[in-house]
Amino acid sequence: MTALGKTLEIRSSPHILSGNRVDTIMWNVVLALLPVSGFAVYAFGIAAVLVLAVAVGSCVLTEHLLCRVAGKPTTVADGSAVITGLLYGLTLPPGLALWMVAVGGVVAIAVGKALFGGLGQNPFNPALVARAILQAAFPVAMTTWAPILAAGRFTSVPASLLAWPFSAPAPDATSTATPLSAWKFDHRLTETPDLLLGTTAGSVGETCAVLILLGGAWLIARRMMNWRIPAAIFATVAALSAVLHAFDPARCAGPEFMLLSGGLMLGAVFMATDMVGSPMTHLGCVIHGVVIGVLVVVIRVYGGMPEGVMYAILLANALVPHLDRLIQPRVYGTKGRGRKP
Amino acid sequence: MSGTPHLEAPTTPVWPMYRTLVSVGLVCGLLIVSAYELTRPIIQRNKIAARQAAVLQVLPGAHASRTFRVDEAGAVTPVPPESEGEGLVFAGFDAQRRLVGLAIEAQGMGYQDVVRVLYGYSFEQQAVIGFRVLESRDTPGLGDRVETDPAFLRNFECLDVSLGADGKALAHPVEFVKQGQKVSPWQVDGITGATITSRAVALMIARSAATWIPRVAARRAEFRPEE
Amino acid sequence: MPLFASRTFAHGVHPPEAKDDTKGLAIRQFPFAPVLVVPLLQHLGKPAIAEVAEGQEVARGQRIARPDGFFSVAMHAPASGVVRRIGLAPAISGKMEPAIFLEPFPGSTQEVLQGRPCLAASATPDEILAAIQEAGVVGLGGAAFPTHAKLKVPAGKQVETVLVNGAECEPYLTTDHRVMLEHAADVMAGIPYLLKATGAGRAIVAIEANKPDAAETIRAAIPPGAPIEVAVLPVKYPQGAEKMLITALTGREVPSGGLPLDARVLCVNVATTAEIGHLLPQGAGIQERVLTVGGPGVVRKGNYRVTIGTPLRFVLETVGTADDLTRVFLGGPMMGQAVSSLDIPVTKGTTGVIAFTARETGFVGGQREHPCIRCGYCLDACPIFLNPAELGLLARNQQYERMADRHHLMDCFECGCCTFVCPSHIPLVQHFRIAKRAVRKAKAKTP
Amino acid sequence: MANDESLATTSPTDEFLKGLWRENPTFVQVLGMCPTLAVTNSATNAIAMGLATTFVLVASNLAVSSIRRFVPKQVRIVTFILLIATFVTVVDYAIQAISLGLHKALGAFIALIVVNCIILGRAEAFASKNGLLRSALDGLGMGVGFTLALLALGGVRELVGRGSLFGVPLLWDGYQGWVVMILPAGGFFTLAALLLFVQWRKRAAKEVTP
Amino acid sequence: MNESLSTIFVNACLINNFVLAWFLGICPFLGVSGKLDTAVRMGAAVTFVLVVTSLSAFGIQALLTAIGAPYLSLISFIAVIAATVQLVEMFIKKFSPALFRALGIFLPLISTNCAILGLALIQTNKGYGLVQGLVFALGAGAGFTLALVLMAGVRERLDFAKVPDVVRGTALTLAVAGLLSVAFMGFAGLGA
Repeated sequence: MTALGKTLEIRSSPHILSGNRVDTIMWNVVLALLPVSGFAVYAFGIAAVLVLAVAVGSCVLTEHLLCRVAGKPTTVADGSAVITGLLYGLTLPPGLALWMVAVGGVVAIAVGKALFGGLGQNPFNPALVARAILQAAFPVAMTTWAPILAAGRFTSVPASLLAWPFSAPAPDATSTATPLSAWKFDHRLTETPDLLLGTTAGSVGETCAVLILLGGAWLIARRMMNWRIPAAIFATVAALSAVLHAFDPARCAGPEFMLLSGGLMLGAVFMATDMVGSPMTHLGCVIHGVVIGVLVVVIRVYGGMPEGVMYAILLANALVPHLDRLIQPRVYGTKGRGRKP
Repeated sequence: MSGTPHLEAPTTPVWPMYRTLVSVGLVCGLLIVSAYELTRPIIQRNKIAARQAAVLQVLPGAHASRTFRVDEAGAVTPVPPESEGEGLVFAGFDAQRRLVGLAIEAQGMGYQDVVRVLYGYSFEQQAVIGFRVLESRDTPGLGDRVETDPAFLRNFECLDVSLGADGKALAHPVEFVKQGQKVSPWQVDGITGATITSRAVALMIARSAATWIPRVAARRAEFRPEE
Repeated sequence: MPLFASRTFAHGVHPPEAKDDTKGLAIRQFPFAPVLVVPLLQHLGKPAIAEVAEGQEVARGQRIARPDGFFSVAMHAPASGVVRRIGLAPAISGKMEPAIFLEPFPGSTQEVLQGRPCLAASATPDEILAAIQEAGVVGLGGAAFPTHAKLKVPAGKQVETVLVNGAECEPYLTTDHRVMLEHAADVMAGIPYLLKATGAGRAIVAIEANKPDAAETIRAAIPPGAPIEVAVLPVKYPQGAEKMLITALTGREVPSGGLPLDARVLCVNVATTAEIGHLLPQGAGIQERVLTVGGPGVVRKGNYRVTIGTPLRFVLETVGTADDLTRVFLGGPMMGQAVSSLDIPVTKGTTGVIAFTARETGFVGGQREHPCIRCGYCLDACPIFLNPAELGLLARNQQYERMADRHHLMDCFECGCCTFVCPSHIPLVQHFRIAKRAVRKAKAKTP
Repeated sequence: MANDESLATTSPTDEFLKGLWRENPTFVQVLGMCPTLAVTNSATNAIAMGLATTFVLVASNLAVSSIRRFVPKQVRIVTFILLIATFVTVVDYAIQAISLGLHKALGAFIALIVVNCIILGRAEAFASKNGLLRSALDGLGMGVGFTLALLALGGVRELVGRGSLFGVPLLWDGYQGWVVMILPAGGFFTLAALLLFVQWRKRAAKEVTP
Repeated sequence: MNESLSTIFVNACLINNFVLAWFLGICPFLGVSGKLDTAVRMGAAVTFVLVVTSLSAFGIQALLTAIGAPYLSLISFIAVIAATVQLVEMFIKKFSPALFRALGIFLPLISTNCAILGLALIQTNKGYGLVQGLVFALGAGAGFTLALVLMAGVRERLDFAKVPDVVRGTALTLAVAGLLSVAFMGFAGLGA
């Protein structure tokens, strides 16, 4: 009976685990993003491949190097850097200079995440932090949109993509308008089927609503996403834009356009639901979604910019600590919601 | 604010406090007034020079300028060059003391804050012939392209603001279109990448021209150079 | 899995049941160990007072320790033999605690010395309570709370229903299942004592849907006209927790800091009920209990009737273990306590002895702990709707007071659901235990 | 230094030097953040603001030091503020006379020198207890330290943001400026980065000489 | 100036937020944004003082224009603001000792707060009238409070985060302020 002579492990109960794992969740999100990424490659060709590769590469490399600097084991394997990189890449214009993409990748991990202590500690969504800073740093490049399904997309890339590091990209003659800017500045409405299928100009991965929803459905089915957030966003945007559209059709487009255009789908399904940056309670998630929805509509309709999803989510991120603080589950055997006084 | 005022508080008599405050106040007042009087003429001169430079810039060919005030009814009165307030227009004259046109200020909400611009109006061509940004806090590198973008500035070399048949309104209101889509002389071509600010500028000129041009167009003769 | 009833509680988790290995195995009698170690404290409350001297010979069933006050129960000799020593022995708490070391006579039989019977039909409630205390009965579901103390309804309170808890939601454990199958008559004999002692009008035997045979057996055993029902509940952990069971069956919640009595119900484990039904009519005391010996580390898994005081080493040696045994715990894997020493004896509260090998523990212990990613899984798992994520964060920063004051730390009953679902493998329950201990200590200091 | 009543045993040069690094008002004491962040979007603005502040610092330190024996405790702060406001008004007019453009670029922040904590802080903590020379040197040191800090910020922001320094293009033709650096957010980020650098240096120094 | 009141409010509150775009009131912003309840109280105190300042600045400016002494504006603003804060302090001390204990430490901070003087100067520069000035002050106060409250939430959360030691402190707070500033850029153009 040698087995019984051994020292036994002492560990607090429970002695079994569900098998939920951080890295499993993360890689599932990556998986859910694959159809969208695939469509991006189909729609924008080599340019999309390069942008996504540089985005993911720079994020992963930064994560690895920062772990090294801090003297900690690398956390690349948990997949969160890959998600950040992929999401960040999907929000970029397809013709963005690659050096800018790389700069943003470094910013995403260094400023968006490592600064606050790494995974789980960051108050803002790192991918959006990077995108917002890039938008502020290179406003022209970030609002220049290469056309979708261009003829030579599998043989050549936009010249702007290959600008020398830290040099201004050559102005792109073939740039087009996104559905949102076409509406805002030219009052031109894009057809709904185009929006659904993603055959419009826009960021690398934001155009195809159907595939984004597919990815979201996969995650919801696997219980790796809180469906209340996108649902609340969609409901709020639809309701608010329906009302505004009824009152002032010249200013606010109808709900179907507001829902399907721009980054709303990608943002609502994949960014607003980022576990780290969203509330933990169900009611909190609903409020989170409503806040984002309201901000999106307000910025799009009344603001200077055609698109506001990114800012809406970042602002909502800043509100999350308060939602988590104010909204607590009602504890069994007590009356009413919230904390004890 | 100081750490331990109460300890010696009862012992200080009131008189030294008044004495100190009054004397310091006097010295301060003296300093301020003398600085003000010393710098006022220089500042005044600088302001007038800056204004003049702007006027001459938006009115190509002008050599001198004179400030007028135009009231709502259209009455024109010459005012000193340092005047401030509503209703100012600046007439520009060439070397032969002939009227080149009027410089008019317009303002409106830009991307970040209020943008103020000055534009030149030529009676002869019935057009806007020059344009310049006076004040803008819009995004550097993006919003400030309305000051530097040659294609955009070309819009204002000859922007049609001719009056309609009744002389009470513009024949065609100034319109904003996206870059490269300008077809009529009264349209302003925007800047891709700086659509918001360029549109704001176009709109503020459109609004200003619609009020001001009909008001001053018929009173060309009243804008006379200084004697 | 057929849904027999939709009545259940909110949240909770679905761990793998792992009951198939033992649920079909009938209860078998376990041999006597060479030395039995009978701790004087096998229950919540005050230790019993030893009534025997070293060297004294005792007969099986003879009382060897008397209760010290109301929150204490009697102990009976688990075997006929000689008291070798009264001294300290390793206990589950990790400390050394007083125990009676009993050496059974070789060839000692399973015969039991009997005392004065107590019959449900004729005894008064107080007599029943006294008999239960005298029989040394405590909660056999694991908590080991003195049953007579639980059944004592304070003046002004009222009990409508007694819930007989046969849910047995912990994975691996099949003792209650077997007791219900093999000793349904004892359960039925026990229930009248409970009803009479508490003045309740009816009893419900609650059984999870994964034990349909037990439900059938119990239902068939109900005497005609008896106010007893069987309720089949969906399979979900922790269905067998008192509060969850009450909510599932009555829709009422036990107030925070209150007792089930406040919801006008009482919960008694089914094995405890069977034990009462078995012991009281004979006037005997507890000498043994049924427990599941199982887990991947055990060769001859099964449900055994084991003498109280049998050291774990003897239990495991008898059933045989795998070579790479790494962890042994008493009770189920969700709430069971890992033991550091195999010299610890089986006590009245031991529901099972489960042994894990390197494979299982590697999966649990070898996982790297990640930072909390605020996924909220734990909030969805916690059956009493706490915020384990927030509590965990506070615990890591030693904000124990805030945990108790603002986040109801003391309501946590350590069911383990939060740790079970945590994708970051944060040992939340462990944090909470430490925090609760700190809070209790601080409270004791400031009266 | 006959009239020096300070308990300090430091030399007058040290009074000047301490403001540059050891007690740098921006990086070490983290004071006067509003102008530090607001006017550093170009090196020219930064240096103009720095010089204006230095002037006010020296002048107010001198004035406070010279009247320190006559001012009753109760009205001390009021007197100091009056004096500072006076010097700021003078600077305001001076800058307007020198360059209207600069005045416009600095905006309300020249007038806001009044509420810069550094100035009142030095007047209260140093000049009201020390002689003329030491007070002047202290003001100068703090002022130069502040100017250097502003210059560091303004320099970095202008160089990265526009590729130029003092309006002179320094980087290659076609350099892509990072507009964010000139925006308010860039001020926060640059100062954060510089503070981080300072903290890291201090820590490294501590590790070398424990 | 023909800005509408709503434009003025939105502008002062969101687009040109006093703290995040104009850097006015950075010291209290960095100093008291660590805890939510102090942040809220500070925001309320500042908003109140801003409103009072706006009113008095309007009065002073009218008076100085009448007597033709514009050069005294800065010095009179300072004097009046200091007096206002004193008054507020006395008022609070008298009527709510609890509030005084909570806010008392902030009040001297407020008097040397650029946000207060800045409001007076900007309001005068822009030539706002009485009502416009009031709306401006309310917008600025609301914006200040909003920035402070958002900051406090993030900082309270970061208190328990595994922030690297080198970063902890002012640098981290500034970085978060930078991110908030970037997020607030989303409001650009709202006033138009």
